[in-house]
Amino acid sequence: MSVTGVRQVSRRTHLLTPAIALVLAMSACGGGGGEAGATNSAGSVEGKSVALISCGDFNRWCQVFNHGIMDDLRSNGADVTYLESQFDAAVQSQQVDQAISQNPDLIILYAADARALVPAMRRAQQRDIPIINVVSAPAPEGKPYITSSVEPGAVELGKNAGLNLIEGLKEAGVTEGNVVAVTGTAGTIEVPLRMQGFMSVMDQNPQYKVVETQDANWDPQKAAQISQQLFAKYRDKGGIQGAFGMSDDLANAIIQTAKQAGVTVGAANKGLVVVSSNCYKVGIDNIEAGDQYGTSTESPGRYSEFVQKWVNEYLTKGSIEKEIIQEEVRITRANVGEWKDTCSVI
Amino acid sequence: MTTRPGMARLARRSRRGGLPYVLLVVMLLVFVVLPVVAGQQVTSFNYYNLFQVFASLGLLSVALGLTMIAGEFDLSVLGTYAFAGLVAVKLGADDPVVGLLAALVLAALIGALQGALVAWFRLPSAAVSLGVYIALLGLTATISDSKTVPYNNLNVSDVLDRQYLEIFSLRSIIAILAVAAIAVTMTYTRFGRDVRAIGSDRRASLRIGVRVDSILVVLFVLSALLSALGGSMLALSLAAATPDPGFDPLIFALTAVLLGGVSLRGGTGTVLGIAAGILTLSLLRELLTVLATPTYVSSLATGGLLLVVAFAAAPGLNAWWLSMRRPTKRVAEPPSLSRVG
Amino acid sequence: MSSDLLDSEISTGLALEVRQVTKSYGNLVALDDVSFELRKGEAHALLGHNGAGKTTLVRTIAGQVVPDSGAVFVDGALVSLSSPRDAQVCGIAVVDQELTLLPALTVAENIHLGRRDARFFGAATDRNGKIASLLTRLGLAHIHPDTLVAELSLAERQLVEIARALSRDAQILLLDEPTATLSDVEIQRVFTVVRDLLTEGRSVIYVSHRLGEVLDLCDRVTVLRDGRRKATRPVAGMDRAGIVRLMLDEGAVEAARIPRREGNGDAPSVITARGLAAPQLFSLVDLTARAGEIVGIAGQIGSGASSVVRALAGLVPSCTGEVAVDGHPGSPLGTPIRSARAGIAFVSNDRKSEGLFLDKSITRNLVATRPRQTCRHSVVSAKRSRDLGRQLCALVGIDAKRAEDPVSSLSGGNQQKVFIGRCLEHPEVKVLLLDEPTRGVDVAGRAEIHNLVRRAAAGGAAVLFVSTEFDEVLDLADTVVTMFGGRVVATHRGSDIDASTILAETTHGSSVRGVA
Amino acid sequence: MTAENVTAADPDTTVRAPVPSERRGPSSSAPRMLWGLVVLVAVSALALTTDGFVSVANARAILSSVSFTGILAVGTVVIMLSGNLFSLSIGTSAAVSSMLFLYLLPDVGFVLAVLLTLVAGYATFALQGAIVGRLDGNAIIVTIGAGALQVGAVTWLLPGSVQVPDGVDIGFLTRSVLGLPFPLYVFLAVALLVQCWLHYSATGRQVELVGENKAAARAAGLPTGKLVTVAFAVAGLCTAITGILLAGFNQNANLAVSGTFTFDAIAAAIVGGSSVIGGRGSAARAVLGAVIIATIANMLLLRGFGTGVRVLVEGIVVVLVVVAAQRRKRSIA
Repeated sequence: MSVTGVRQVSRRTHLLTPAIALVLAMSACGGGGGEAGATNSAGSVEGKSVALISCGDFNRWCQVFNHGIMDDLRSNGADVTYLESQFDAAVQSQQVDQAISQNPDLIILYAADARALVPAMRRAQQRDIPIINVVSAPAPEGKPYITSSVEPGAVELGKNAGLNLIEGLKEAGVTEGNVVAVTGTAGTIEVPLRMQGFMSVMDQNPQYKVVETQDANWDPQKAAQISQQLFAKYRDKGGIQGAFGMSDDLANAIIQTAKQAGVTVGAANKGLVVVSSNCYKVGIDNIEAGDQYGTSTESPGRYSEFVQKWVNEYLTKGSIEKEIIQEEVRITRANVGEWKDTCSVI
Repeated sequence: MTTRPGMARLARRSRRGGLPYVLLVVMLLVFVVLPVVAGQQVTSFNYYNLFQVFASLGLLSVALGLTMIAGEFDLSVLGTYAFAGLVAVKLGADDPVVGLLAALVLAALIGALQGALVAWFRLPSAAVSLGVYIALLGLTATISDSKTVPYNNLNVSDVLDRQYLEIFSLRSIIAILAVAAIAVTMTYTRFGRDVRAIGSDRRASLRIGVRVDSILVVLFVLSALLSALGGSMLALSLAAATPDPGFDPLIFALTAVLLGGVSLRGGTGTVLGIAAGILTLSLLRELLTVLATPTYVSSLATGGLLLVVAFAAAPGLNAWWLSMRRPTKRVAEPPSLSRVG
Repeated sequence: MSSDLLDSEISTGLALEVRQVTKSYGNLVALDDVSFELRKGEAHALLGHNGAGKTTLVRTIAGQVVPDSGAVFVDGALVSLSSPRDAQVCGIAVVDQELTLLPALTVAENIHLGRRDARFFGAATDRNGKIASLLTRLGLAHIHPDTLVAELSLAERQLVEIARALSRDAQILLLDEPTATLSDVEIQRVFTVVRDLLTEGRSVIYVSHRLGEVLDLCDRVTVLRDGRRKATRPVAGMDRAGIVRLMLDEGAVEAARIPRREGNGDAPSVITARGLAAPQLFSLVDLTARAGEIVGIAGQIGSGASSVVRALAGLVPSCTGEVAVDGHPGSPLGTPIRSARAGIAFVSNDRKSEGLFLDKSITRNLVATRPRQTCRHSVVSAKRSRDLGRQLCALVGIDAKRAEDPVSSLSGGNQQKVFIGRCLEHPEVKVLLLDEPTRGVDVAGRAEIHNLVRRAAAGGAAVLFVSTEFDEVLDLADTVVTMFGGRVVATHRGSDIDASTILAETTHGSSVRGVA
Repeated sequence: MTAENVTAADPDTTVRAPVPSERRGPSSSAPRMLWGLVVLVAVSALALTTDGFVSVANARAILSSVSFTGILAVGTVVIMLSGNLFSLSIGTSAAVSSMLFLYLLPDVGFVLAVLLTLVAGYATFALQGAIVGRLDGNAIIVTIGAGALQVGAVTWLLPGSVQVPDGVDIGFLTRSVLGLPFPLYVFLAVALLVQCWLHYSATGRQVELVGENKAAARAAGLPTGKLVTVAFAVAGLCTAITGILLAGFNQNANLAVSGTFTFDAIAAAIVGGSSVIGGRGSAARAVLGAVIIATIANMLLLRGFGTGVRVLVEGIVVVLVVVAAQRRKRSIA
């Protein structure tokens, strides 16, 4: 099932002219790709070739994000090669090599594993092919090899969760208490960043103690099992007053199991305060229902537009900042209406 | 007529199990022709890529195929693949060769342990190896703390993956040599012959005097070594060891092995056939890449291939077909008896 | 492994000596204090029908069975044959009764397989042409050593099996039914090669049911009966009848038999088969059995008899022809389900792998095919099962208190009774097929099983059974059908049966082709 | 795939030595249950020394966490019982069922969506069972292939993630009833039903026979193909039920929810003490196995071990149980 698909976004009508030109150009290069540098000429997006290496359509988040970028580039006349994979670093490494062999003007890379892609990024840099890193922050070792990194505000997402949690706890009338964090895959780059943001807020509010941080691997079932057991564990130790589920799925798992365990949920009910740090429909529903206190704005659509903007900027101007981070907004019951549409795609 | 030249031998062999090679040639033709028709470009890079896949998933496939030839099914190769990568990166920090050797040694131990369990306790290998696979994933996650472990010497990656002769790399050359060595062992040595004998009919082999138990242990060791070689070279090449490779590599390996003409019941199939199967499957995936098909096509193709092979190789297919052909004038079937059967 | 102490006591003229070997399986004594001597340069026939202990003795010598007591000497030295490899070390090469060739390997590989002295490299090739010349001598010049065994015919495979044993350069050659699937010409070729070995001073143990071959090839003959050595005689001066007399119980030869029922000629024919044929197994087989009739099909291994009942049970999908059960005509049954629906029950010759559910209770085994009898409103009733299980236990003569014990806790004979008991008192069974109903069963058990079979017939079922033991056929059958080489030789009804006719027909196919 | 118990002796003439009958209980399944109990006791001993383990709340937490894996383990046991190892795509199929259910929900309503999902699960598995049972196809390859096909088809035909439609409340699928979550009741009900089916229906009892000795079942005229098909189909029903409950729990569905279900379910089925090679097993043992694994995981969590250690221990327990089960078998033979 390992998926290595390239999707040529150009419709068949578009195929003929630019594609044949590209084919001719590439056959002239003989596939070696090393000798001819990328055409970095500034100007328009029109006619530029871009390789998008990202997670595949099997994942709804990726689907929205990727297709947003491709549709935009295509409408501006660029030629996009779409290389999908299912979070498989080995496949992605080959896809980068594949892209290099076609000598594109730009590679947009969402690395499944930032560290495992470092050698591939280095090979791209050696051929002067620019890479814009997206979604997850680059590994420190990889930073020298990328042109720019356009990221969601991972630290801010965590910070927002912390702020929401403190606000919620105060609203619930909790003066001091236990907080647990159920996270995504700890091995990835962005999870520690979000935790860093979260902890920076929590550290300033020592009356609320983060007693457990557990890795649920972004898996709601794991989150459910963990939280069930944590509720049991802390039942006689003052209970759990606040919980941070890193994604809305994880937060939902916590809410469901809390209800099953007979724990009151919702700040308004003076119950458990649950917060999250992205932007799924289930989170919005839970906020509206009063079960979840808040979340943040990590929406694939919004972030896709952000990336589009900077990719276009790069393709037209030839350079952008080395690190561009999206501003993230807190979502709570107060402003949930504004974000409902943005956050309902998943 | 007694001693024939090698080529003639090869010809005889391939005539017997020629399907994998035919498939490969057909696939190669399709791979050359179809993209041109569709207005796409196949470059030498695509062939380089083919062998890069061979160096990781290919070795894993041969590892899986070896035990299947002997009639066993070893799920744990996938665990060894991940574990060896971690060991190579962790212990090879100063010298990649040390890391590689450490990975191979540990893998050999795991293989020996598992082979001993399967052979001497007569355990069903699918179940044992499932347990070992889960345990290895856990061990890998524990050692790495579920995090990707980086390997700081990027030059190793460069050396391993630098292109030679346009389409090869050091990594793929090592893999090809390893597979060639195994192929020679399986074709021309007593060991290889005994492995096929065991897979073909274990009871008869025992009666004739084949040392079934020790051969199984050695075989599991070899299988573990191959998957460890693939996994550790991949980790060095990526300059990182990922704790969980997912289940996809095993699906690739299984499909490649079956395309390579290895029977599900054991006893048949050759390493060369498996190699052909690997290349065929890699070509197919590369073709789908070049033709820009959506991801699900790859899933559908793999699933379809597996089911077709499972169907075509099913031992009961012939009997079923024969019984389907004449359901006509069935023998007396009083309605009252229908529940018996 | 060898002991020099005993050297002096042993006559040096013996290639192999088996001394006072005893082996029993549970209650069944397979070998009872049996001794056997093989001289150098001698071809020694080992005779006796199934159950006589022949197979166990052969397996003891081949290192496949370790006896309970007794000793084996090879070339005067005491040896321990605890594995096939040990036998090889002692210079014993075996052609097994069952084919042990591996179809997925080439001829050369098969011949080398298991050799202790095989080199690590080049183990699969015919380095100095030895194999090719051996094949040529056996009339297989057309077969290249690199051919896959899967591509060979049954007879060719048998010859390769023999070639393997010959290639071992062994001092003692143990040939167990090597010719069951061979034609006369092929047999003569094998004999030529074997005679060459004999003149080189090597020895051959020859096991066969074909007395003509024994007379033709062998110097001496040892006959086993009921696990004991009956006699060892030189072949010279003996004729076939003499050997038959040795093999048969004197009583059986003289007093003919128990009065046989003539078979009710008016009873309706329950099962009729016409023109049954299956490639490589049998052809042109016609059979019929009436209600209450017991038909015995006599035939040696390879005669196709066993395959015929398997075909009727639906286990030979490639079978063609016509079968009618209860007067309903149709094609052969094709699948066991169809056979079962038609009212045919089958008792296989292999109760372990094709018969019983060994881990399950005796009751579960007895009621396995009786959902209608054990269900109430399509729910399995524990009480009904239990009652039925007890009732059937009583019927087959097993203590009803053990009804819930696993069937694996029973002796072989009792297991066989459970197997047959599954088909008894079964309202839906009209035809009972049995393949070697008393294999591996002791004498007492045999009689009980025969009674069960008679009881099934008395209950109105048509019974067809296959046996390679003519004693059993004579004891049990109302009608005897003899088979040889995949064809029916003759059908004998009622009193028109005698032992020597059956022996002749099943060992030579006298009315099919000439005696070898 | 199974290492055949090869002996040089001829199976026809080798007669099993009689085993004294007093060593056996009235039911031959007793020793295995005993083995399960031994494990349980050993685990309990460790558990008693774990801080916070012995509490009603923790027991409830363990029970609450077994439902999904448990139902899949029941399905896996049925497949194992029929002598066909296990499905290596049961988790994927559960995720696919979950997506299908939510996809159908807005158009056809709850009841019909449940029914259609059950039918789809039944049919998908029955098809695999037919290839395995009627043609003797290899279960591992068939199930992996079917899994890949399902992933492909779902990615192709359905959106990557399916939401609970607005205005539809399926929250009751996950609510607490009398202090325990609804899925737990479903799990126990499924286990009970399957147990009854295996024990009180002619078909269920015959599935067990096929699993123990397919050749014998075939020769006896049992419809082996149909029985294996039905066994797979029952597993398909279990999978579909899991999918529906998952949809209720997650309030959305995508392929990623399959998580580690496949291996967890197989591990639970094996650890429960059902025979991997068929013929012996029950839904009750699946419950036992799921609870044992959840208990171990819980204990390790309370003792502060990470996910890796939990998985490692799970794997080791699986190997130990497989070895122990086989040793016991050999000692009888």
